Amino acid sequence: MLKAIFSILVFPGFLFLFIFSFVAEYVDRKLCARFQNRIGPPWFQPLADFIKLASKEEIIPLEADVTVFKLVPVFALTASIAAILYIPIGGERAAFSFNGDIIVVLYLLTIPTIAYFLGGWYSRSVYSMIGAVRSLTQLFAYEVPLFLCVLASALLADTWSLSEMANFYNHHPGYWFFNILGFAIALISLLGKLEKVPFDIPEAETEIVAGVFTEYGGRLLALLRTSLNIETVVGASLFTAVFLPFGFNLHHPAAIFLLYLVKVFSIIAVVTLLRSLFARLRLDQMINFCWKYLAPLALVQVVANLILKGILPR
Amino acid sequence: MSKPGKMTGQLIKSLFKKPATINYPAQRSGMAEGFRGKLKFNPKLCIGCKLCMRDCPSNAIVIRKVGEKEFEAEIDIAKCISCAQCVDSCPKKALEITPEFELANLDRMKLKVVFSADTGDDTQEKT
Amino acid sequence: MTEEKKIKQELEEKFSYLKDAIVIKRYRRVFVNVSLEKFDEVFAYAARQMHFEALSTITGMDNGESFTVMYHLNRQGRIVLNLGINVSKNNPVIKTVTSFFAGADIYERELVDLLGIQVEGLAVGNRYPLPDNWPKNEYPLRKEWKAGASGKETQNA
Amino acid sequence: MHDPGEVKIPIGPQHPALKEPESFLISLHGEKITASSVRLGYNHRGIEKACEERTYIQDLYLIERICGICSHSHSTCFVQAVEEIAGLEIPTRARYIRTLISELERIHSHLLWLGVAGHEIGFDTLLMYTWRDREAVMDILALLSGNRVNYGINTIGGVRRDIKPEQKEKVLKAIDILEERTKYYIGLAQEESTILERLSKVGTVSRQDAERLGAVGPTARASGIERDVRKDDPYAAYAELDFKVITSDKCDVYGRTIVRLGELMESYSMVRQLIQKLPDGPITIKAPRKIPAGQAVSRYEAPRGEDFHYVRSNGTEKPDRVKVRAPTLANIQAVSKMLEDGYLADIPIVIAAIDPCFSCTDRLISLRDAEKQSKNVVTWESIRLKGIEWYKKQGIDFTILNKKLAESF
Repeated sequence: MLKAIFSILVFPGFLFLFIFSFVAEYVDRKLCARFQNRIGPPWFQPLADFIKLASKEEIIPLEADVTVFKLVPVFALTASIAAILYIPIGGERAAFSFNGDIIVVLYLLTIPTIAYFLGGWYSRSVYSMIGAVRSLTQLFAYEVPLFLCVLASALLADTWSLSEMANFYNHHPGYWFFNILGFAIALISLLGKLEKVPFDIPEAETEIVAGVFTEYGGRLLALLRTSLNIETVVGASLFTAVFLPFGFNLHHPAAIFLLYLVKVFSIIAVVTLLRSLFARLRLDQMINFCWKYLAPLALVQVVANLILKGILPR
Repeated sequence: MSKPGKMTGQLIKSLFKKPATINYPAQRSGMAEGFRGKLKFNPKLCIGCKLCMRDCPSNAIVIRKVGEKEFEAEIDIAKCISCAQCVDSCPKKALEITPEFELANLDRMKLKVVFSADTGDDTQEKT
Repeated sequence: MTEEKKIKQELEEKFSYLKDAIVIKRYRRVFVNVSLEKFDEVFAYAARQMHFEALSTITGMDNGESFTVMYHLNRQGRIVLNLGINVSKNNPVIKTVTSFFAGADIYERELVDLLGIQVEGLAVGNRYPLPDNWPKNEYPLRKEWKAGASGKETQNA
Repeated sequence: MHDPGEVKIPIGPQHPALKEPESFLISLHGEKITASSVRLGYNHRGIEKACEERTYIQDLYLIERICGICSHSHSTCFVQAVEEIAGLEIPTRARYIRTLISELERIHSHLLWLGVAGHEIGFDTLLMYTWRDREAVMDILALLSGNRVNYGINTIGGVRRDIKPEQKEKVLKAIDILEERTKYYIGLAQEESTILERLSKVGTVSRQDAERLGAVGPTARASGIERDVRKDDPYAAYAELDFKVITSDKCDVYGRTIVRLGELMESYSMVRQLIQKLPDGPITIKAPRKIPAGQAVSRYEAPRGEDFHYVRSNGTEKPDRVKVRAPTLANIQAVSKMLEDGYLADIPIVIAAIDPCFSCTDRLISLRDAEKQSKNVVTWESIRLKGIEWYKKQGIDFTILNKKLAESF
């Protein structure tokens, strides 16, 4: 019982993620700045932003649904924190696991998007509403290739549990390499999930101000931003478990954890590079791209893994 | 023709380059010689013709007579647009432009600067 | 013969009443004064037959007793033909030229707002450039108008 | 929402896509634009009226501040008209310096535009790079004129600052760097797929429509209209320079990008020619304070298109009428056409593609009494105090920090 509470509140739950997300945001912003030949923010900038927002007055639009409006950031935050509990980060085993937790994690990671949609919709502002519709439309485009790629990896391991998957790949070193195509596709889909350029359509600043976040301010916005950062970290953690499952047999637990951090920051670095490389696509172009290229390629990965499963020694 | 991620090379190179930005106000880049910033007044040369007052597009300068052939100048930095027309208009070159440009102040009243008739030193007007 | 002189000759031949009204200020600048009644035919001829295919802008001026409205046309971006008409200040009404130049719309709205010249045939639309709550019968570009009282009202509203 | 199919969305007067207040009301069906209307005038400052109440010398600086980016365009256009009325023939060296500054200004404006265009399509990296490179030309302008914008180089009868030989070297050096960078951007615009996706076939306006709606400058040239005041009605030193008018028949935003990038390359070559040919001699001739009665029309190819000034004088120190038609006013009417059948996502870039400058567009009107006090008006000071009060209630006190900050300056 005590261990469970510790996992939820301290590690790998709330406190760990909270701090980690600030670090992740800093790495992302600093790297982006360096890519753009700027100095970038000092190390405490994400924390300073958080404190500044948290100390600001909350302003709720007159026509907004107050309950939903206030609950949305909490929903988004809790869902992403809950997801990390099933992802193995300090070794083969996650804090909790059961057969089928992959599906749970994927759906827990969908909840923030749905929450953003609700928040935007009930803000009753045109920009928020358009942003809400856009985020939902986009959800249907990137979710399919993302799920297919994660499932392809699970198919090869022949399990529905993330912890067992890690175990499988650990005992079959090199097998993770077969998922490299899936990894690439999943990374691109992740940009859509995290609403980053070129898929930052739901919060496209120059078009619809800030999309679903337009009406948010103060503490609520601080929570929303944190939940987005935590989503980044959790998404990257999921990828380390699904697509980069190696090195779990290192002798020292600290070494394993360090390796995990390296993996997560590498994924964040790639995401940052991608987001500084492109112009934002239009919604129709994004959907076209996802269905025309990403989804079929993800299917190729699934079929390939089904065949590989038959050929490769288990 | 179409290549996604055309800028990749440039971005990676930038990682190892010195940033183009500087950490203001710890570092300052300074301004080119001849930059038009704050005005400087030389009371010894002023003959009180007030041509500068007539030509100033924003009425930022006032020349006052304080004694026999003695003049002081009051410049409202909030109004001054640093065009330096007064410098051109002055027949005796009593006005000069300096490259000092960090003139912001938290108090609007402190933006009124008086150049004394004796020394030409500037003091913020007390009101 | 220069192009400017040709334009002058052509206009004088076509409209005898323009005999003394055409001035070539310098190369590429032709100024013409037309009476309000004859303006339509001269303008139509210049725009259609003489191929002055672009309207740079319309300038409205207050002469004290009357208004001058000047249409600045140009041909292939080269020669500028300035057609000026005088309009009485008591009843300032002109006709729209949007049928010749769709882009004239906004220039005519400017005349309406700033000088109070009525433009017949101008389509309903947003006003330009004054705010919607600008008081009636206040025309800032008229000489007798002084900034002050009327400005405050709109700022507070 | 009663009709789920249609949404009316305001773009402006305050909107991140617009750098200046102007309002577009867009009706949307899903992501598709069904109707649009524009309301201008938010930036109306009364400059035309104010000009009538100031002397020519003062007007020069007022006109220069119509717009920050094309300040030299407006002041040159105005000063040309005044000189024409006064019958002043300015020295050749002054003409060359004016032209040099105007081409440097074009470089600065087009690079700025490229960055803004990048930002509008979400390509912030492009914004950062182009603006970094733009610093080169800004430094040159500061060196030559004494300011980064609002150069104040013009005066009635010539220019105010001369160019020294060592400054020429610096200009040429900066131009070399900029040329190399611009070549890179041309390559980027032609090859980067997301840029192509976002710019091609967006905001099209056919040649006929552009002509009918009176488009000018790069907007017109990108629709295949070969029109450029520098060629058609040469002023300053343009008659003695060798340059091409860049056009494109793409008619879309991509065409406008290519035209501007091409013009940058032409500008570099022009700057080199000007530096090379710069004649010796005086830079100014004496101008009278009172300008004789008369009228003049002056045209100038600003970075955004044809700038048009009409000046009428009445023999006093002050002009009788100054009319300014900025290029954006001519182009804004084509925007509605460009937005037809477009997507919501294209609005920012379509509006940005004419390189709008609304400050230029809305010039005139009323100087308001700044001292006015009214119960309804909340002053900045009272807002500040309210803010401090609110934070104190939350237990946060910035006063000590503020004091320290104030002391450190």
